[in-house]
Amino acid sequence: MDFSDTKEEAAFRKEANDWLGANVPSEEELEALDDKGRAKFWQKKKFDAGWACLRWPKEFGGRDASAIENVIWGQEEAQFTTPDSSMFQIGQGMCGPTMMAWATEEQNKLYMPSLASGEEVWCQLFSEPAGGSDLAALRTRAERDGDDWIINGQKIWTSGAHFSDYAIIVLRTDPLVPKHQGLSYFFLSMKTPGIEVKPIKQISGASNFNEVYFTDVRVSDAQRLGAVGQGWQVALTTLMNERASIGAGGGIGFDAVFALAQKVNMDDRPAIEDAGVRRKLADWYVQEAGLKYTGYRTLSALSRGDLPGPENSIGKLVGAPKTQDMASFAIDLLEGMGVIADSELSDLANKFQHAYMNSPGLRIAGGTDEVMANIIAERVLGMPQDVRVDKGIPFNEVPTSD
Amino acid sequence: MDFSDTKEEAAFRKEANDWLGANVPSEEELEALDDKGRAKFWQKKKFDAGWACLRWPKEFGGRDASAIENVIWGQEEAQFTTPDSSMFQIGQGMCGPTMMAWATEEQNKLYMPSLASGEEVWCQLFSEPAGGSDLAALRTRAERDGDDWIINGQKIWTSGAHFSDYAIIVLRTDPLVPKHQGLSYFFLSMKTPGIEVKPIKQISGASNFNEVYFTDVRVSDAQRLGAVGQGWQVALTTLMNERASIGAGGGIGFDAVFALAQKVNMDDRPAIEDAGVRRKLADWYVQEAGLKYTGYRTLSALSRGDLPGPENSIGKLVGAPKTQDMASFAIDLLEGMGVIADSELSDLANKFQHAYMNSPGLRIAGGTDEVMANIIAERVLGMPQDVRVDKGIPFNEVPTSD
Amino acid sequence: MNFEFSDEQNLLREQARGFLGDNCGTKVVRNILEGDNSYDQDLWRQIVEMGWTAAVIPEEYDGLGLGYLELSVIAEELGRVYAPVPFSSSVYLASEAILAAGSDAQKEAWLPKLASGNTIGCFALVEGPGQSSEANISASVEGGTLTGTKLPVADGDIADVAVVIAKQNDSVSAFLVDLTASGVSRQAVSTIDPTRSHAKIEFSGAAAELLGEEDQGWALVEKIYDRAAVLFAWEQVGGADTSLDMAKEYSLGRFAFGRPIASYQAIKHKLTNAYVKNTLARGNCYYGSWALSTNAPELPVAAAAARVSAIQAYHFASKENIQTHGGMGFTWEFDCQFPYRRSKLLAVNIGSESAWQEKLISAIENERAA
Amino acid sequence: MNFEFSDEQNLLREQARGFLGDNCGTKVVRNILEGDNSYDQDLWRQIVEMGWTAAVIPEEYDGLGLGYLELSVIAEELGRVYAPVPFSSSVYLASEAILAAGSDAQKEAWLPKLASGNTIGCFALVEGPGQSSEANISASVEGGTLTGTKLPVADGDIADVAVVIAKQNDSVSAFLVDLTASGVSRQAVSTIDPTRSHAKIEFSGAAAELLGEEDQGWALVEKIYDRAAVLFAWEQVGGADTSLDMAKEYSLGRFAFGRPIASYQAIKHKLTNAYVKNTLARGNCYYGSWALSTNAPELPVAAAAARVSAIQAYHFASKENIQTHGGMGFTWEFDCQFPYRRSKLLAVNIGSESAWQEKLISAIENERAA
Repeated sequence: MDFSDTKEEAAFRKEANDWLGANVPSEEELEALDDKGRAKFWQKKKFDAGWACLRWPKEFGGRDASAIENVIWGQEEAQFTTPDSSMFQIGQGMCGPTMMAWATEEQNKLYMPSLASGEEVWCQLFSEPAGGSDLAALRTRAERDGDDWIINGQKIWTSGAHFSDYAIIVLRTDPLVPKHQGLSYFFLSMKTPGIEVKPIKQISGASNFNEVYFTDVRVSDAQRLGAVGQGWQVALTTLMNERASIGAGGGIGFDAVFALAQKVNMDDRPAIEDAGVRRKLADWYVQEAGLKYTGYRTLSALSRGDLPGPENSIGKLVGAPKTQDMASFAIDLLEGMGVIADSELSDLANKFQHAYMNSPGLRIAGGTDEVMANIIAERVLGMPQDVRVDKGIPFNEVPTSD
Repeated sequence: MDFSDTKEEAAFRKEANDWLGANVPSEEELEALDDKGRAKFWQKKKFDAGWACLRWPKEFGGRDASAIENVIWGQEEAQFTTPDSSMFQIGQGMCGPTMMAWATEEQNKLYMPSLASGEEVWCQLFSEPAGGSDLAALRTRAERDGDDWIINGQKIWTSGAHFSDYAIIVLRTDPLVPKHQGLSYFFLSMKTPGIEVKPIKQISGASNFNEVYFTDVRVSDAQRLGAVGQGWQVALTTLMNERASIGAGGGIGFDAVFALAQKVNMDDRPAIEDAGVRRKLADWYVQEAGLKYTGYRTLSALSRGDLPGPENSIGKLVGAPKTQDMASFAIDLLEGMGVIADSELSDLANKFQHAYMNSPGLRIAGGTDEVMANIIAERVLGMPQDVRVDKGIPFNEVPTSD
Repeated sequence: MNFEFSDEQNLLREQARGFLGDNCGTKVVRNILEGDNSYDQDLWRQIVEMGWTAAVIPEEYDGLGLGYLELSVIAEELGRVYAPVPFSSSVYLASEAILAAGSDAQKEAWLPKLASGNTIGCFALVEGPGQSSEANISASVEGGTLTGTKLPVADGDIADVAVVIAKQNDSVSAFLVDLTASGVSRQAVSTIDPTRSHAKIEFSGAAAELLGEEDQGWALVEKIYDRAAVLFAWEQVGGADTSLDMAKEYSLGRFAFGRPIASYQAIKHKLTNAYVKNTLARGNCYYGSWALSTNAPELPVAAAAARVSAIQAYHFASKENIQTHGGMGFTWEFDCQFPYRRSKLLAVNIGSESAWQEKLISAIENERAA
Repeated sequence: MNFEFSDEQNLLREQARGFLGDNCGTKVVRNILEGDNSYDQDLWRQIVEMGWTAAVIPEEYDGLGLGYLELSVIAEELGRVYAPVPFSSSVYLASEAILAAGSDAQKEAWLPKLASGNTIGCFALVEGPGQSSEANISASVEGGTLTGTKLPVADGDIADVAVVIAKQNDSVSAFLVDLTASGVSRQAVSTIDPTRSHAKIEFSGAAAELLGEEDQGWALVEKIYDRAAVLFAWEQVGGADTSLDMAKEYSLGRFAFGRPIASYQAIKHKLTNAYVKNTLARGNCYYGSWALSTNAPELPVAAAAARVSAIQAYHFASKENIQTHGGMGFTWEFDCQFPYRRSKLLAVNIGSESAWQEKLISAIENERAA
């Protein structure tokens, strides 16, 4: 048990760090650019030097790197102040791997390098209003028309739809067979006529997601991934990559609440001296530390060449409610001032309020607490699925609310 | 909103209190008797004066009293030190009401007075090893033989079976129809040949329950309650009375832990000065107070003549885990001494350890936490039952582990 | 034993619920959330016309002379719809403080106006982050004028008169300050729940009149907070019940895997948990109202128990209501945000859960030492 | 990055698990629960023969000179089967105290005997209810003899030698006391977990030899407790995993309403919760073992985090294991009682959850102040 790199890992780390030291863009280089422009500038620079999408094959714009090298690169990049690259996360983290698993080599050679370079951005069109946790209950139809398919319906919770160039999409091509059997999977240009994107405003005030409406949208059958009716299997490729990329949820942690407790008073003493506050902080600390060292164990597995399992789901399951609890408690520590949402009046309250309003979404997006608990029970502990009353029933006969 | 009795209630309370004051047995009267003898002596005395089973009809040994009069009697009796009557609880609380709802008038005239007087004790034979929360999955068979039925099988979790004279019992008379339809309900003498009672030792060391084995036990068809196949409906009468008589579970409460926290030290000060201890105590206090005042609301309903609803289930659902949590915490407050189970060495630890070892049973007996939560969700909130895969399936074709 | 509201009180509840159902739907609340108004003036006018602001003010001061059980009923119903009005500040805090500590002249001067709703009152204690205490009050009165800053003051931008807690001659006292007079500058501030207005008030030589005896300011805070805690708790229980109802209704209509999500144990047990917390909080509120309405010595314990359990119930119900709704729950368009915001606001107004847990145990210690 | 046990350590784990599976089944534990023996002497002899008592003792004192990662592996496996032996007292506490503070002569006198298992050690600190502290030690040494009562002392009736914390010249120091010599009277006491022996020891003029420097007794307690906390935590995580495994196996085989109870969300989410707690505790234990094995300055934080999370995990898993079993779970005949009893015993030996939460935050404050 030690935290040191192997010799090979250390050499790779040095190479990465050296390149970063010499190439991280300065504020002057970036100042004319907006956030998206900065992200694209930095991504292109990394791509040109072979530091984009490290795990991908070189022929598709990657580096053929190992999982642990990818982690090391991430650790090193995090040491520097670089433009926020989260706009590429879904495309490079989920769409790319699915394409590489299911598209033709020609298609991948055509589309993957510009995805890796950041020149083109991709999004994922899975969720639907009637679906929710029951993802496969999606209804958006694709009907065959010669060499094309005609799409009608609505997707929801699509991150980045408004600035994406391409999308992957799962569609119902046969409503007369059971749920999972009537789906097919495509990729398409977001510029295709008939696609309309509308942002969704969240209770936090931000709009991280969109609704996407399809009216007679035409997509070529050549852009189908997998066979007709095989859409669910293709979607599983995407989802496996989703779970790998979901974190514990941003927001606030032990350090922030600990620091706050040192600053504010409770009963005329710093709140950190209150035993009740200390107990709560201790519980949160052990959760965070437990997640951190569980993460180290995952890295050890990567370092050995193993793949991380579904036990990674605990990060989100623990982290999201913890963020909500800590935010709520921090607001309480501020007492009356906890309500102030004006950062000029209270620089203390603002970040906790943001976390308070943002955390309900963390507990839901990418799989609710309840779905994550099911996943762990079924895939880690090996417990059986709940009874499925929709099993084997033609999709159009499954009971719904409407 | 006031806590006073109505004029009628006050008069009744005075009558009860006067009688109790004049008739509660002295220690001298009781000293020759064992616990069971004391219980029977006191019950007979109450019965002779018309203070037994107050809500029952007079002709069956009761008083024809109202629900609120019954509560007032209980409150007044609790003011005095009287022999523990819990050995009659199941018989008088559950068996009697079921008999009076389903048996013939002759049978009730024959059996009920001696049940009310405590001369005869009854028990309830429902649960089985394979049943658990799924009570109706019971397997003990009764097969018709002329005017009799022959019983073979095993019951479990029977309180008081070893000192009972009679029992009520649900039996499977037809395994070829769906679960609830193949049951019939009987009463029988516990002295019937072929009945064997074995105590079950619990982890607390006590033996409050028994296993009861049936080998070719013969019961007359005249002792059937309800029609053949109607056993489940009869059982529901019993169970409705069970829920009304389940309390929050004995054991320790706020007062005990508060007192302990005043006695033991934490960080060289009384533990009660520790803010963390105070927060925990506050949470338990509000739970107990909330239950208490919810109980007052139920009494108000009784006083108005209404019946209490299933919302009473929250007493057990809240009380049992709270007892476990408080016991565990109290042992922690004692620190190293918390492990000592020798009352001569530590009068403090003993009751908390008893509660710690007893509380797992409180969370299970009479309906697990999970079953109570289902009951509230379904009967109070009106949410649907879970999917029943055994619905409509012949009992002998329902999947089981063996 | 009668631990229920009377028929008349239940009739009042029906009227209140009907009125608020007609006049304080979520559209009304949303208008305040999204618009520029600090509160709904139409709704306030109607509430005044119903006599709610006058409910517990004695008839000699043009009030209705009703009891605190009636006010509890009103509080629960206002909480149920998260009414965007300055009711709690004006009625539970300012009017109560004047009733409790005011001279005859002060009562005559202010109570009829507060009863009529022409004047809105507020309570100015907090001066920044952390727990307020007798020791950390900075605002001070000298020669009858007040200097200092109060932040935040609930409804401070709406109110005409404030009860201000400040120092004078090195001890803490309460003062009445006409907020429309000179020496007062105020600014509405944005909060986590924009449907209830809050302000920063700067006093620079504002005329301040002693309310109650000198050096009794902190005792008045504790007394008024104990009384207000019961009424806040009713608002919280009302909101918690709305949250549970919303979650239940949604779960019955939302299907996943071919059946309503209300049939899954994860949802059933979650909502049972909310039901249990709400029921326990309600039980404590009943006792709190009894203690409040009878001026019972048990009020400090009863109020703290009601407040602690109501904070916990509302927090749980409002957050798990969003969770039950899934993705739609955290959209701006849905109404789940209202109770979630309001639960947090009510949880820190007049002191947080930790502060009231501490008050509860201290009150129990006092009760048992007596 | 290598945050896993080595192949050799995993081999040791396999051997330990196989050995304990063969020799420490629940029948062995039940024999101690129901019989008159304080511990399983056969099992102890075999454990000694495997060299586990000698594991971390340096070779110069006839030990194996292995590291604390190896000892962590052994601790987890012993905890997994709730082994009824005085391992923790003799190895994590007594041997560690002598290793940390003993003079060369003391080490030579005791460590070979402790390594060989011929001598069993124990640690005598507690003197009654509540938190032990430097201020509330009453046992005292004067002129080389010890007077006072220690209650409870884990394995105090089994052990041959005790490390005793006592006062001398108004300060607290540690002492070595031969329990087989005169002036020692001891009595086994019944506890919540009879599978681990505890005693009351009365010292009346027993010969006591200073261990370490005078006035450094409390510092030694804190040092040894930090080290032992990691190993206790591993025992707890082992037991928590056993509890989860038992619950899972039972739920898969137990049918209700025509399907395994393992298919109900109430059970699935309960066991997921246990899995999450166990996994987090295990993560903290890894870090604790790293800090222990490298004498890292992070040990106080790492040990407290491991201890707190392991206490919580074992408590939850052992009680919900009973709950998952339903009625059978609380029968004497079933094995669910073993982890439930042991979890409580381990939770209060060497300091409770609250005490370690406090230690954790204090250690974090120290770390950040440095």
